[in-house]
Amino acid sequence: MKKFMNDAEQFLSESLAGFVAVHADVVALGEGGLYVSRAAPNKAKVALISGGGSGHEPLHAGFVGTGMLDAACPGQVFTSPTPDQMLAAANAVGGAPGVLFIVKNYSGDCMNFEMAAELYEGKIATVLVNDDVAVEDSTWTTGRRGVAGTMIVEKIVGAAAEAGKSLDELKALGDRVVAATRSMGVALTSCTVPAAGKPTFTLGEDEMEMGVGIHGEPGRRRVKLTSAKTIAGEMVEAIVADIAKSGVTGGPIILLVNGFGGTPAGELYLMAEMARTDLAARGFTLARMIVGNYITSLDMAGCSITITAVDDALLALWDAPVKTAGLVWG
Amino acid sequence: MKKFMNDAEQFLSESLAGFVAVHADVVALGEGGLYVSRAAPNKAKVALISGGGSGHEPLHAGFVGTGMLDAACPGQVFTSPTPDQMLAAANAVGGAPGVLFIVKNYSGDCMNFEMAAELYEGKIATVLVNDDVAVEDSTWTTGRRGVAGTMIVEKIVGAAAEAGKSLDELKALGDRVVAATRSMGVALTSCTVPAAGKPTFTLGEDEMEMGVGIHGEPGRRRVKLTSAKTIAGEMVEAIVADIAKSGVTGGPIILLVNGFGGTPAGELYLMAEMARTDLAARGFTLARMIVGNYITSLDMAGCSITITAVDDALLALWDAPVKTAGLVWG
Amino acid sequence: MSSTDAAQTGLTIEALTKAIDAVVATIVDHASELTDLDMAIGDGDHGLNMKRGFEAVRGAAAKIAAQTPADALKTIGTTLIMTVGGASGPLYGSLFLAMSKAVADRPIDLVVAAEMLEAGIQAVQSRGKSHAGEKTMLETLIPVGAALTAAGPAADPAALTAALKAAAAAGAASTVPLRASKGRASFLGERSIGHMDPGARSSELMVGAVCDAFFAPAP
Amino acid sequence: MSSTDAAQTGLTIEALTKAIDAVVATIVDHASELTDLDMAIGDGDHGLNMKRGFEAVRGAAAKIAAQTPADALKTIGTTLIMTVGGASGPLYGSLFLAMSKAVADRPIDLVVAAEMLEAGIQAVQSRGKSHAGEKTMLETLIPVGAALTAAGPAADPAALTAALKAAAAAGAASTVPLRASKGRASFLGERSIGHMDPGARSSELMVGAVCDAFFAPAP
Ligand SMILES: Nc1ncnc2c1ncn2[C@@H]1O[C@H](COP(=O)(O)OP(=O)(O)O)[C@@H](O)[C@H]1O
Ligand SMILES: Nc1ncnc2c1ncn2[C@@H]1O[C@H](COP(=O)(O)OP(=O)(O)O)[C@@H](O)[C@H]1O
Ligand SMILES: [Mg+2]
Ligand SMILES: [Mg+2]
Ligand SMILES: [Mg+2]
Ligand SMILES: [Mg+2]
Repeated sequence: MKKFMNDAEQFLSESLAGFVAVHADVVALGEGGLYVSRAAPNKAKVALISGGGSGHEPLHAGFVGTGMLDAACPGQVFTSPTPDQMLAAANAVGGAPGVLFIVKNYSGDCMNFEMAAELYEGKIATVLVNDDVAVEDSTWTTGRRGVAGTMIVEKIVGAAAEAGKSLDELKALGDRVVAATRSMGVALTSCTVPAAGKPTFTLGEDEMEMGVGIHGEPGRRRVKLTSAKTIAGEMVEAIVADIAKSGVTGGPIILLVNGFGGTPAGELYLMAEMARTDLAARGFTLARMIVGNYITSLDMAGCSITITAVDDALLALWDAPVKTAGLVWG
Repeated sequence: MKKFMNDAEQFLSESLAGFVAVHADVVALGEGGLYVSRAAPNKAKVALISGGGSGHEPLHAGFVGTGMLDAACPGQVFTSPTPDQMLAAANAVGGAPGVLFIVKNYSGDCMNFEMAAELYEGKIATVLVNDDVAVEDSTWTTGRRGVAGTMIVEKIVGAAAEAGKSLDELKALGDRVVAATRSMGVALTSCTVPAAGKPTFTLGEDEMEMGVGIHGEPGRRRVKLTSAKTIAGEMVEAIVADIAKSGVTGGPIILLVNGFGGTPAGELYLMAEMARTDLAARGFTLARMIVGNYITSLDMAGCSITITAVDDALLALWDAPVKTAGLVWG
Repeated sequence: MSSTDAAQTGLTIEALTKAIDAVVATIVDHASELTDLDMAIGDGDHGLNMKRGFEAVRGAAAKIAAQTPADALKTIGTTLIMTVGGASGPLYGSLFLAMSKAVADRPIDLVVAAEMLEAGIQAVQSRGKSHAGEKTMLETLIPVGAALTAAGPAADPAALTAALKAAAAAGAASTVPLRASKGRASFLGERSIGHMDPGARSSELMVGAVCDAFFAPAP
Repeated sequence: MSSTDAAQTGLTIEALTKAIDAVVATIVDHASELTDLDMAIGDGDHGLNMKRGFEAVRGAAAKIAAQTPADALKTIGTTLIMTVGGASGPLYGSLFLAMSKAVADRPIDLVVAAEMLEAGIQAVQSRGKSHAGEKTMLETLIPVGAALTAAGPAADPAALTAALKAAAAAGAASTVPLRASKGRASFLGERSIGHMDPGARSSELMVGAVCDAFFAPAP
């Protein structure tokens, strides 16, 4: 394992210390390091709180700030945070308008956030993100995984929260964005969890994992590495086929091409070019595009493609100003 | 080689096509794909033009936009651009106030920009960036290499150009920022040039290259991988020892911890924490800190540490608004 | 304690402390096995999660030593919830919290212990929205609960230990051919078949350690 | 052409075209060798740069065929400058541009050719701010220039070819023990010693191909 670290036990706290020091104008570390909140919390609005296992930076702490989250709870690497973290965060940033949890759909995350919600004494609601089309949604599964689409949900709902929307409105908006969002990922290499010290899985020199999860979970199938155009085409096909079931077969979308941490920008833009031209040929309008490392899997080489079907109202929320460590505009 | 690409010949043009499509609000592709310019050029100010081999994204095209560069010329991967590119860019974005080239100190880059400067018919000057302390500056060398400090030079000079400074003032400012900037890099893995198809160098499972260049050039020495604290300490020591020769032994600095492309944010922030505490203990004031993949080396795992000694005037220029694909604030 | 002691005076805090030590030791010993199992069909953190959680429980030993068994179980549950994370944290946490609640001020004999375990299993099921046959820790816990209930108030310690361990081992082994429909492994579909569930294995380890601590003849 | 032809009628565009083809062929053939040399002490692109540049020169073949030799050399120089990039692009580009300029409307015999090459080498030195002994392409070019000058107006083709090739080979080989003080390899300091300079090798290849094209007896 080749990583910049001192020891695995301290990896998270030392990394977090660097993060809050570098972004002290935007974020602050909560008591006991249980959560990261805005440097200047605003209890007059609904508080958006997310969190999950670490190793996906900038998600979630990198999306804390004006126009997006109010707090984020970092779990151990790839392990959901514990209820006391979310409870402390909710008590710190939640006010009368209530608290909205944004949770990626994994058993662990769901249960831990659920316990926190049971313990929290104020108004609370939860939006579950489940955008990964790689996993079929059947009686066999606990539903689809939540992956890169989470950033889009956090951005859009964050803008609406900043605009003073009510908890009910935000919950409904979040559910609507989730319903309009689909993702699929592909890995060229495994990631290595610091505490594990060895790669989570192994791929041959000419293999890739199509449909990989953001923790290195196996995907749909292991296949031979092929051209960027073919890879992007297969991902777009899966996404488009899935969203078609909900009646979306074209129209304006946000396209997110997300790197998993080990893939350089040059390759991500190339994949964006492949996805963009493919989607355009299928009748989608590329209303907005965003490319970069936003929801990573430690040092995994690979990327995901996400689309969210939008209308003018959602686009206005997407375009609204945001000032976080990981996303800045407006 | 595991990369998202179609074929090596098309890598650059397809990636660039994605880049300009995604950032069409900020940049436009020049005629024949020779350069990337601002979407809305402003000939009433001095035009800042940079460029160099590709594979360092977001440098340089990602720094084209308000408050930073006016145009960037992307060469082939790790190969300096050709004079016709810089000439076309200068003719496109240069006006009466003149053109300033910002060039990293490599023989190839120097000669190609020099030929372009000879051919350009308007007012022109050049700032050479040579911030890499890994390479000793002796009679044996062509001076130090230009590496991650280039971003700081482009940002500060870009802000001054936006404020209407003259070509002479900007040239003097650029030289001053270069003189105040030092960097050092370390690689945990090699990079792989798409057209070469194999890693540029090979490191053992427990080795790192201390003092590596941004093209995978060998550094000071190949050593055993050690703790982040020790690695950051050695880099900081080299930087501090070098800048001390110019009389700087403390005071306010900008700290840049730059990822080489294959290292995830969590590790970069951890390195930032190590560098920050080390520098603070040595009497430096961390006036500004910035962490991320800004000057990359394709998929190389590793990072560099850069410091620039600043005063209030330089800080104000650093803080001035910038709107590019790779850097946004204010 | 022996089962006779338990029947007469109830579970003591000393016996519980000894059991905690045994569980911590076995979890620490088997952490990398649990992690490997989780790498195959999950995300490879189960061993680390359990180790972190039970080391925290051991860290609370002084506090626990001064508590009643019921309060001690509550401390264990809360500690696990606050340190394990992932899916197993809330589940094992809920198990111990529910067991604590089920004591209801009674001395803990084998009958009460069986009631407690059934309550704990019930809590896992409601927290996990899960039931037998979904390739989870419940594959181990449910047959162990049934075996303890079936043993009755005056079971022979050696026979009970054997019965509980056998139920646990069979339960964990039964997960291998199952297709997961809960937890992270469910995302794998058919590919989850052929691997042992890490949570079922950690439950087996815990059951074994507790049996040995409670019922093994003092050395 | 034979050296006798050259002395009488000067270099023809046909001969130059044949030489271009030979250079392109040898550069393409040796691209990966050049890249490997550049990987050892540079950034591993010299073979790719040269291949891209000379393929572009071949692409300009139709244009070149309609030009005078002097203009053809200018086209070659400009094409290299616009396509090679890196350090070698401006240097080889300057070499050919200066050679073109040195023709000065004269027929190109061996004496003029020697003058041209010396002018080209001079241009490389001023563009590169470099001189002999710095472990660059000049290690090859300078002795080749000297050998051509020494050969005089009526050299025997076979002997001249042998002399120029020997000078080129010795020049390239001489770079191995040198420590680089120009170009990317200079950053390596001591570690540049023991490797052949890629530019010196590409110059050797070009000299060999040109000799063969000009002086080899027609098949
Ligand atoms: N809904 C559920 N009901 C019961 N047990 C579950 C459920 N979900 C997961 N588990 C158990 O949790 C174990 C995984 O725990 P762990 O690896 O610590 O958490 P995570 O899956 O979040 O990484 C599984 O092996 C399984 O036994
Ligand atoms: N200043 C110089 N003078 C003469 N030759 C040089 C100089 N700098 C570099 N070279 C030559 O250029 C060659 C490298 O070319 P190339 O690899 O194409 O460019 P780069 O070094 O920019 O990647 C070196 O091997 C050397 O022969
Ligand atoms: Mg987990
Ligand atoms: Mg080069
Ligand atoms: Mg797990
Ligand atoms: Mg080179």
